[in-house]
Amino acid sequence: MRAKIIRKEDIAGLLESLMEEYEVFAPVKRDGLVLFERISSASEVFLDYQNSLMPPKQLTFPQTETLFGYSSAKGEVKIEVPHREEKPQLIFGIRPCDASSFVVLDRVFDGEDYKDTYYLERREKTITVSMGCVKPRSTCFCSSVAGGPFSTEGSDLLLIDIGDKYIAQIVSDKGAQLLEKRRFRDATEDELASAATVVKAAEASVGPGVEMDGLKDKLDSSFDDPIWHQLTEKCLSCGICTFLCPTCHCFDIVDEAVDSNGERIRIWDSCQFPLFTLQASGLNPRPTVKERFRQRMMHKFSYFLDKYSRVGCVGCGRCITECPVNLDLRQVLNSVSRLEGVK
Amino acid sequence: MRIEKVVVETEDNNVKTFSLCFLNKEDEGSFTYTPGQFAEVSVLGKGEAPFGMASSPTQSGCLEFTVSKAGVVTTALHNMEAGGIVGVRGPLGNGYPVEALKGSNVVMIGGGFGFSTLRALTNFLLDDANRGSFGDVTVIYGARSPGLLLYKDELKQWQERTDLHLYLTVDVGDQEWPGRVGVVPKVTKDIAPGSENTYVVICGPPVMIKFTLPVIKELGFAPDRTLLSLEMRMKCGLGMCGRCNIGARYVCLDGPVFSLAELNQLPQEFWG
Amino acid sequence: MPEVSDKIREAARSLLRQHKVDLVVGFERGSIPLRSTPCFVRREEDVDRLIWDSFCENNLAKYLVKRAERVAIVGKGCDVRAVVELIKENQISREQLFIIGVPCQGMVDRRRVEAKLDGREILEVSETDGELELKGDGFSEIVSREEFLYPCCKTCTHRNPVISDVLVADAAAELDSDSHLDVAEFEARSAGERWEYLSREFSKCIRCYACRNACPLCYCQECFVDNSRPQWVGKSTDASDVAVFHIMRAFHLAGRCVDCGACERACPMGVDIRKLNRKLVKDVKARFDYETGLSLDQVAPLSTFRPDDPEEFMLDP
Amino acid sequence: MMVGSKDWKPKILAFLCNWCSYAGADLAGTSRIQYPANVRVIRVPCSGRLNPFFIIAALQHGIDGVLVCGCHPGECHYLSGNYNARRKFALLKGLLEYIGLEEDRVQFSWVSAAEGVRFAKVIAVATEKIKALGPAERLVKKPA
Repeated sequence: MRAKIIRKEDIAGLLESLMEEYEVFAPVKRDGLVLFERISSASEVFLDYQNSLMPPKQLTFPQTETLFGYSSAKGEVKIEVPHREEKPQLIFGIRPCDASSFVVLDRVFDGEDYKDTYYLERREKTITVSMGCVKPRSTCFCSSVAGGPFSTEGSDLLLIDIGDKYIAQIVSDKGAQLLEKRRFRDATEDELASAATVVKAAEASVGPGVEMDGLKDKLDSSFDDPIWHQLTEKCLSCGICTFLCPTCHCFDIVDEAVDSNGERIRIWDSCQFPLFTLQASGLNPRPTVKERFRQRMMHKFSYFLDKYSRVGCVGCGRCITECPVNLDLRQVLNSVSRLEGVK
Repeated sequence: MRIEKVVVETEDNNVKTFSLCFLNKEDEGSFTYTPGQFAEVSVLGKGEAPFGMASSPTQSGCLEFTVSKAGVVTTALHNMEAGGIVGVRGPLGNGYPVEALKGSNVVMIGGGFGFSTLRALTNFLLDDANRGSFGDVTVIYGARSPGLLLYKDELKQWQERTDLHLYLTVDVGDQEWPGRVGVVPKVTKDIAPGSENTYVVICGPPVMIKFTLPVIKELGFAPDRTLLSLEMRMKCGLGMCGRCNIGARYVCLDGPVFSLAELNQLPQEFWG
Repeated sequence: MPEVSDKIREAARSLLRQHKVDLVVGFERGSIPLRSTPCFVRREEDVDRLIWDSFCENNLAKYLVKRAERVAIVGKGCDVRAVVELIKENQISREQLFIIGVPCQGMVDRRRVEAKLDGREILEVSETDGELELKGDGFSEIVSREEFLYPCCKTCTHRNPVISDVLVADAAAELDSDSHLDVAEFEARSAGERWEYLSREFSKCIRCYACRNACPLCYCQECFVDNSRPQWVGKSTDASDVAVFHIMRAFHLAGRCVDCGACERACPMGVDIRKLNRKLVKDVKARFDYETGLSLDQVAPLSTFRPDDPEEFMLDP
Repeated sequence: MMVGSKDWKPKILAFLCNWCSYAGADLAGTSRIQYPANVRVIRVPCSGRLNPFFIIAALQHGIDGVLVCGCHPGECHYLSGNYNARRKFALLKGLLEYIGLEEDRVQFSWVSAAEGVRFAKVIAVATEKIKALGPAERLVKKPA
């Protein structure tokens, strides 16, 4: 492992210097909520957190995004694609689950057939300095979904807190370049050993989460099982689980215009909303919470595997902690896993 | 693209066919498509919506879209006239597998305005350059009433052709209607097209498909030779926005045309 | 509150055994600390899942709308007030409904409890006589239940269900009246300050519609935000559209809101949603002498009028 | 245009009940009574028909002031439309002010078919008040 040492008292200085080069986004506590925001001073950063309320997904996939503007006069139509900022962005303190969510989103937006340039341009100019989780939450289940509290997937640098200093593990070339310019010393064998201890302890503390063995087969074969009604009956069909999810990427495209002048925008949408699949004819293939919640589970834990050979969930647990009716995805999936009589 | 012509197809005024011409000639050259593919047509200020191409690529020049007035975009389109400008994003989707159909007989079963892409396929098969590559061509097409049949002039021409078996039917006839009366599944059963070396291609409202499939099965059509063109609410058309999937397959990307064999492998989630 | 849980189970068991209802809607233990969760019991053997504690925060009236079954609801004061309105609005009939009324001692605001612990995660909670014991990795703390009640529970004037078929606890002490001091205080600020405050609140909104969907009285088949013809409000996070969503959501609840706080509890972003609702609750009471969800006979204030309704707000040059 | 600019004229939208206020406006016109010309009129069947969204939509789209006029109490063509409207308006006006919209952006008044003079006066007073506020800012939807 290639790693450098950053003393905690040097973090502020590092951030200040990074801000000259990048738009730096970091966890900030505002009105009691921890959210990723653009910082203008290192003092704004709040690192004593388990995870942010919202993932920093909006930095590559904003909730509202103008695809193009248009105007029309005398049969002449003008289309204008918005100009985007050139400055690269750095996400500091992102959790490993959220960092790996970018890899999940890449699968969707960097498709074989089509590429989403709006997403990819932002993604390209994003660098992630993630903060491993010494104390995972009881609702975290990253280890179930091929991640872990110190997983490096999607990170350029991974920070491991070993007390008074961080081990900065170099994950990518981007990460290496970032440290190269700033003179940090290499980690010693001893320091690497204490990092390994921290990592091991954290990994052991992640809850059992979701039983993944055979889950996909069970999901595929239980599509019409009445259990889906029982499991989802309390669902309110709101969009919290999808909007706070780092990997949910479904969107809607709408026009905001007065007459023929305006813009076409893309906004987050949620498979939990009835309107999501409602056809103009009035037909809705997913008319109730049962179909919609099942779709969300199937999408992440079956369809995603079929299409992209990986699970579409990173185990951050936000949908568990923030669900207004405590509809716990782990319970839902484990109930399906334990179904008997289904192949 | 510029709207060249608008044809009112049905007596209730609810379905119109729009002929669209490219504003740039080079776009016309690069827009190559197969019957059964679709495109997102956009009306500035209102949004975009997906429609199957009703024209065949063998007819050069304009693209045709047959649009039933149902939502925001379709209503806006219906309010437009020749000379209006609309956006077209496409072609999207897989379209009918015309290469695979070569050498086989083709039975097309359509209902309502879902007939539009079958019309494209029919014109494709009947094209002088193509007709020899396919066996018997049969079209069974039904509408709720005679006034709701689309492409009436073209249907007349087709009736006169000897290289096409055309069966028209309506759910409810009137005094002037000389043809069959009965819903598509029943008429299909009566006609009983042979299934040997034959593909059947179905496009229409979900309820028609639902009741036609058992008939098709009875007639001996193999699931991999039974092709359906499906409809779902779509936005991006690129397999990203996440709403038109049936199982892991996206109607916009992997469809809209699926064989029954493929659909049998997927969750039964498309009838609503 | 184990004895309340027992009584709820007893009532539910007898209702299901005697086939008086097909379904009991109540609460069961949640999957994480500080949470209880809605629970649907259709078989006698599942009755023991039902519980009652300080975390039964959801308004279960939500689950009654247009239900065909005969149903029993475990209802605290605010749930039952919502039920009263739903009956009046023909969303459920009194005849198919059995109300297991729970005099309520107020529900605990899980977010404020969490905030108090400043990042230390609570792994276990136990509840005894007005106190909560919070345990986590290397700590254990006792806090007063009363101190952490939801704001709406602190101003609640109807902790006791206004109608019920059985009550499972002794009557709870009631506040005399809700004086809406918070609203009066806000009204006293300048228009600019009010706008600034609410703009900031609305800016947190992510339009997940949890507030709408958690609300027992938000049951429109198609909500105004989903209408496309006409499209009343844009769907993006544009400041004006978000404000309009909140204004109209609140207005649509004028005279219908029972101030149960379900909207605010559901909101993940901490938007001060009740700021608007409570203004309307106050005005409806002051202008039309109507308090929502108290009586099955009183006509909803916007479905009726008095010729001498005050009109001081009108321009009369 | 800048606030306070002498040339600035407020855009005012008036929803007039078909049976009384619209006829009142008509009378003002045929009687050649002078009143400010900043008002665009939308005729509605009854003040009770007015969906609060009409008012909100107007404000969102940059209208500087909205005026709603209906029949005097007791004179509604549909007997009680205006009474019901009055309750709705009372709450709506209160709510809009509460969120921080200026008090005079949205106004209501009764004008009968015989009150051409009153109609002109209502328009004049409403216009004056809205003018004093300057162009609408709050709640106006700005292009992204």
